Amino acid sequence: HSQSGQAVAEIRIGILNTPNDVAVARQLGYFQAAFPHQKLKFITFDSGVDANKALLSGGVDFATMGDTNGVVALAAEIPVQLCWINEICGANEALVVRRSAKIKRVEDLVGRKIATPFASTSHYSLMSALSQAGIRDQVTLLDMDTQNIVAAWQRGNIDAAYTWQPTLAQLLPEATVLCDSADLAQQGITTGNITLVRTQFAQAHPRLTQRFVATLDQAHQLRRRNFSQAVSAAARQVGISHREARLQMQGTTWPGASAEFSSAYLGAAGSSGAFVQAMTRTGQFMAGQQTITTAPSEQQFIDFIWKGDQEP
Amino acid sequence: MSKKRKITLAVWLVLLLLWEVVTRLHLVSGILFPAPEEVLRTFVAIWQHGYNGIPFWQHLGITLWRLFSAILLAIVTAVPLGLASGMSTTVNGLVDSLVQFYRPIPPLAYYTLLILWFGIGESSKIILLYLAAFAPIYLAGVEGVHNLNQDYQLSARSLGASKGQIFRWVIFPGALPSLFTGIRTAVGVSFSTLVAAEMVASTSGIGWMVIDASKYLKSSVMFLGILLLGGLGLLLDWLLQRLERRLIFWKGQL
Amino acid sequence: MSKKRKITLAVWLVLLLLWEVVTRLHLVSGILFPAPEEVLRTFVAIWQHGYNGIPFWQHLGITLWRLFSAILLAIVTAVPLGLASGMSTTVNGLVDSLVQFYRPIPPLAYYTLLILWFGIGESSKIILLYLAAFAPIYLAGVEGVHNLNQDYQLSARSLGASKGQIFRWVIFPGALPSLFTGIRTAVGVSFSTLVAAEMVASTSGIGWMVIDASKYLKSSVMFLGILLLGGLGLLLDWLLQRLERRLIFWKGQL
Amino acid sequence: MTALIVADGLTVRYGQQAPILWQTDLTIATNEIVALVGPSGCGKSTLLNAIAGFIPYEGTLTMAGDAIKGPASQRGVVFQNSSLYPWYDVAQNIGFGLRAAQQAPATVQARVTQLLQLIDLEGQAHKKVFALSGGMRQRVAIARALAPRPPLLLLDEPFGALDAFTRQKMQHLMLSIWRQEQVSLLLITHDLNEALFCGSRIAVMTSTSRQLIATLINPYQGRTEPELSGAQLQQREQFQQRLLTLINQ
Amino acid sequence: MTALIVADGLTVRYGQQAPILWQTDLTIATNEIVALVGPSGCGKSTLLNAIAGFIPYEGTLTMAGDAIKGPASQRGVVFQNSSLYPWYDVAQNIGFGLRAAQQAPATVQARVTQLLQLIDLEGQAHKKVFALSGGMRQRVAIARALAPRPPLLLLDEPFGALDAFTRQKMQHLMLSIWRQEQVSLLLITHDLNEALFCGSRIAVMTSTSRQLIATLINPYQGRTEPELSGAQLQQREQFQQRLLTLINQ
Ligand SMILES: Nc1ncnc2c1ncn2[C@@H]1O[C@H](COP(=O)(O)OP(=O)(O)OP(=O)(O)O)[C@@H](O)[C@H]1O
Ligand SMILES: Nc1ncnc2c1ncn2[C@@H]1O[C@H](COP(=O)(O)OP(=O)(O)OP(=O)(O)O)[C@@H](O)[C@H]1O
Ligand SMILES: [Mg+2]
Ligand SMILES: [Mg+2]
Repeated sequence: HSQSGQAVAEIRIGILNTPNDVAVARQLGYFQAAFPHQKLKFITFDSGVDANKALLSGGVDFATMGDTNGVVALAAEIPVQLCWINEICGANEALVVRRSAKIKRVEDLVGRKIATPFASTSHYSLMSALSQAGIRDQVTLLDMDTQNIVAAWQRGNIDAAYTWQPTLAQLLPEATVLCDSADLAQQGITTGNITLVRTQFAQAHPRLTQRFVATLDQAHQLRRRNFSQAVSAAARQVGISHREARLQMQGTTWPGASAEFSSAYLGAAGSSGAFVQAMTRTGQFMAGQQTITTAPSEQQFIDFIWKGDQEP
Repeated sequence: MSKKRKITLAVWLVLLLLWEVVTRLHLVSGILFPAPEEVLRTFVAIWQHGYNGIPFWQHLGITLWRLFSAILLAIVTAVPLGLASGMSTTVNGLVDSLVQFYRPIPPLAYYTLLILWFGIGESSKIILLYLAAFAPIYLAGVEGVHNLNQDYQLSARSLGASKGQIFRWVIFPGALPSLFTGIRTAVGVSFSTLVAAEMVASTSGIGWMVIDASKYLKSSVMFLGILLLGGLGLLLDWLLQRLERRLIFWKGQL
Repeated sequence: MSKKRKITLAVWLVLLLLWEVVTRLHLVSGILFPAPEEVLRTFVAIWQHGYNGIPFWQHLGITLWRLFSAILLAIVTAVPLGLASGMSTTVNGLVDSLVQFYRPIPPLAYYTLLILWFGIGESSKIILLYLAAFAPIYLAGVEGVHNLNQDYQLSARSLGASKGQIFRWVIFPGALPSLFTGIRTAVGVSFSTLVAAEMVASTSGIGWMVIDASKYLKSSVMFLGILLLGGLGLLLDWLLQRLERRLIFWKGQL
Repeated sequence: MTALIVADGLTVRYGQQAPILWQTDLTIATNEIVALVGPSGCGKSTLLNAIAGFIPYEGTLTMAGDAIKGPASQRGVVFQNSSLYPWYDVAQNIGFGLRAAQQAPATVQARVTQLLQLIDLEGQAHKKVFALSGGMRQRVAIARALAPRPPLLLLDEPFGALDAFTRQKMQHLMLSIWRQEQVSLLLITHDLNEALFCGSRIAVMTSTSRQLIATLINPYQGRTEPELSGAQLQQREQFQQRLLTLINQ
Repeated sequence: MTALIVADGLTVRYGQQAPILWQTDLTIATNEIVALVGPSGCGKSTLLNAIAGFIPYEGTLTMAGDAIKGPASQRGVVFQNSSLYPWYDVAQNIGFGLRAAQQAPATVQARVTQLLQLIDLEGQAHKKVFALSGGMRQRVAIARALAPRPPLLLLDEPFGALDAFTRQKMQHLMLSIWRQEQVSLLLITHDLNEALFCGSRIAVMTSTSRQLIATLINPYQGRTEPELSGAQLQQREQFQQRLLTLINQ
């Protein structure tokens, strides 16, 4: 086993500024403990779009992003691998509709204006929900970032939106939830945030990559042990209230390492997992929408998963 | 062909060649830096089949419409206001600090407010472009007046010209060379605000095309959009320069 | 206090009052449009405790550092190039179309390429700001030369001045008023590119603060950032104008 | 004779500098020509600019009883460096004041044509002003000031760039206009002969006086040398010598 | 006497217009003063500008055998509208050509001081040029052209804005410089007396000739009226009349 890990002076990690496992691990000093010999540099990205560019330019070694952006990365042949699922989206991302519109089902959205941040997990979830309802071409989709969704909502310019917390909380007083990502996940349309590692880095420093994954797993374990403590840590790290952090974290699932590297998610030892299959479907769907040029095959997705340093 | 044109042509040919060579030899990643022929292929495809289900001409048309209405609006308002602000202390006191204040604020920072006030339709996009174009023209107006030799105004007053007449017959033509520079800057600035303006709640326009493509790392579409915007800007600037040469025959004679 | 200052002050007081009234009467949503006192409270809090664990001064400092190095770099390169391009057909043929081409391209469109080539560190941010600042100064240089009365150059050549001397002793001072306008425009433009520049892979800077706050709907932080950027721009412009009045004593005498 | 312009204890300075004019007095009566002579840099243009309303002053300075507060159409001015509008052609420059007074286009046209003839530029109505020779420009500037028939004309070396022949013609033209119309003139000139031919009175400044040191009634106005007898010529010569001595004090 | 400037079949036009000068010839010998006279707008400045290298021409135009291709330091020019640099003060304007020739600061300083004295502006070295009177500006422009001692000086009505006394002084100054140094001059003037006093030869143009119609050797150069006898004065008068007739043909 390579001990070249010691030669790495700095590890650059692209993060999302949300209350997730990375935030917990940072706040509680897990990273420092795991990487005493390395300088850790955390770089915040607003979206997976920017994170992908940074990975491509070699500006970061790890980056967290929505799995849809992971599909884009694979389709664009960026030399990266999926090494971790940070969280599975659930109630924290939802399709909401203005209460006054008196709409109860997705099918009734025909002719309405719906906003969502394009290229996000919400975007994919929304498209899937609309396709299932068979009204994909009968609504107007608008590409907006979260705060502009709030502004447009307040002006009454949009009738519905698929977005995440904390934006969701701003809309909910006047809105009803039509479906959320947990509902969709039950139908196999799973979305989540994932961490990609540069292939070159993972190959050169398998031990460091392994340790990185283990560090995040610590956060997952903490959440299972003591949810409240994980919430406070994340809240403090991100700079939001405990209440807000709790709301957001309650909406997500943190699988933990043992589950992730099993058939439930990423699969083990070259076999395919459920999450990988979901991503494959995502790829096919996106290719169908022409947002990516060709859909990667399931084998490509299997190869996309970092196999790790899996001996005990 | 003039010497200048020959040199310009040579520069672009060299650049094209360089681009071709760099991509042929795979000196940079093909993911973000597509080969010229790939961009051309994308262009033909988009020309024929449109992008995101909307024909190419519609993308171009909506973008140009947004741009031109914003620039026109900016010219119509910023020229008189800039000149008035250059002439009168009162107007200057009223307007100048406001313009100088909003001018440096990034459009991306206040776009949310525009949406709140003007909705997500065309108006907020056009207003954003308008605000970007307004400032350079206004500034050029003020400077045009200040740089104008005092004697022109003095002799006009001696000839009995009223304030309005001085404005139209002396200040305006005297500041025209400066205003033209301002308008050219404004066209550039509003072009370069285009992506920001079309980033929100759009599904059409060249700027939106670039943003959408960049989200999915479709670099050839992105490059095509960049080249289109640059080319359009170049064309517009060239037209403005021609117009200027026609109109301002006294340039360099002040 | 001069008449102009009094008017300016009155305008701002009225605006402040209006803001207060509008928020007091809840005429607009408080989520996106905070009251003045709330913004003030946020300011005090950020001043004392920083934002996102970074002291306020560091946010301000990094932003100013990025801005100033970009603007300085732009001045140092665009002034000579613009003047040269105004003087010489060869330089014009080489440079002009390139500048006119990249000028209208939105920074957001080519930021991706900059990240690819220069990484996500400071350099790509500064280069983005630099490119935004370069064009207006360059353009002002070209125009400054073209607007300058021919006789100045002719008499300089009659006095035996070499090209370099004409450049330094005639063209440069003659174009200075125009260059100053260009620099003022450039400062505005690079300010307004700040959010775009600090949008990617930052964790500090006023522009980033605005973007980050907007993600989490912290509207008072957003407003604070907007006011800071506007105020900073205003201050910088005022300083530039003072400098100009000092330096260019012959303004309006050409 | 009523006083049109009255300067009483007039002091003029540029910025914070020592005053260029110091407590000087001057009256210009209705329908007279005051020729102002003095060495270069003594303050002639400064005085004229003050009367024109171009620069601030201290003391009393009135036209027809009203304090002069700025440029006005009653006071036509020909600058030392004529500032014609380069964006207008010759005819448009001459017609400027008429258009400002909102006269009918036909009236403007007629007057401009008449003036073009007077200044010998008939065929050049549509020339660009920066394509004119120095002397042509000066003539256009004179025509522009004359066009709206102001009651007072302030001329700062208006014939400086003209050849002897054209100059003489313009001098005669000026006198004939002055005789026909109710107009007063202040004429700065560096040519004593011109002052003697044109001025009703001659006002004199010196390099250091910062005031008018004398205003002399001129008995030779409008009289060319051939018109004068030998004795008169000698007297004129003496008068001119006296002026010269005054100027160069 | 060797020819310094030779114009042979010189044609000058602005843009596509009819030529202003048509197939005209002129020589300026080393160390002579050619005074050029003619009515306003006849093309005097155009000829001078062509020799200065400011405007393109057809035909032959050489200085010391070399074709004139543009402005050069061998040909000092005083414009009709002096274009002093407003960003430089009086002394810096005068020293411009010396600094261009990279002379030592002390040399520049000395020459500037000397010239300031010659043009009667000793105390005004650090004045801004736009704070000068018209006549002062003209003197600075003359000093600026003189400073680098060019072998040929082209002067376009250099004394037009000067009072009689200063003008005389400048004329004498010019002649004394011409006598001391190996310098040729082309002097445009609208004043026949000036032409007679200064010119070695007098060149004449008319309104319509588009050429020099005559160049006459001037026997009265450098001679003031008091120096001349009665008979000589009469001859001079006749010569002047002949010139006038030529000019106004
Ligand atoms: N704008 C100005 N600022 C400062 N000083 C000035 C300004 N204009 C003129 N002066 C000074 O005022 C004095 C008188 O100038 P003025 O132009 O009145 O002279 P002038 O009698 O008209 O001379 P000339 O016959 O040469 O035109 C000069 O010493 C000049 O330097
Ligand atoms: N830049 C120009 N473009 C076109 N025509 C011009 C230009 N400059 C001068 N002209 C024309 O050329 C002719 C001669 O002008 P020039 O300046 O040589 O006359 P001049 O003899 O110097 O007269 P003056 O004694 O009045 O200065 C005039 O008819 C004038 O209109
Ligand atoms: Mg004067
Ligand atoms: Mg001339």
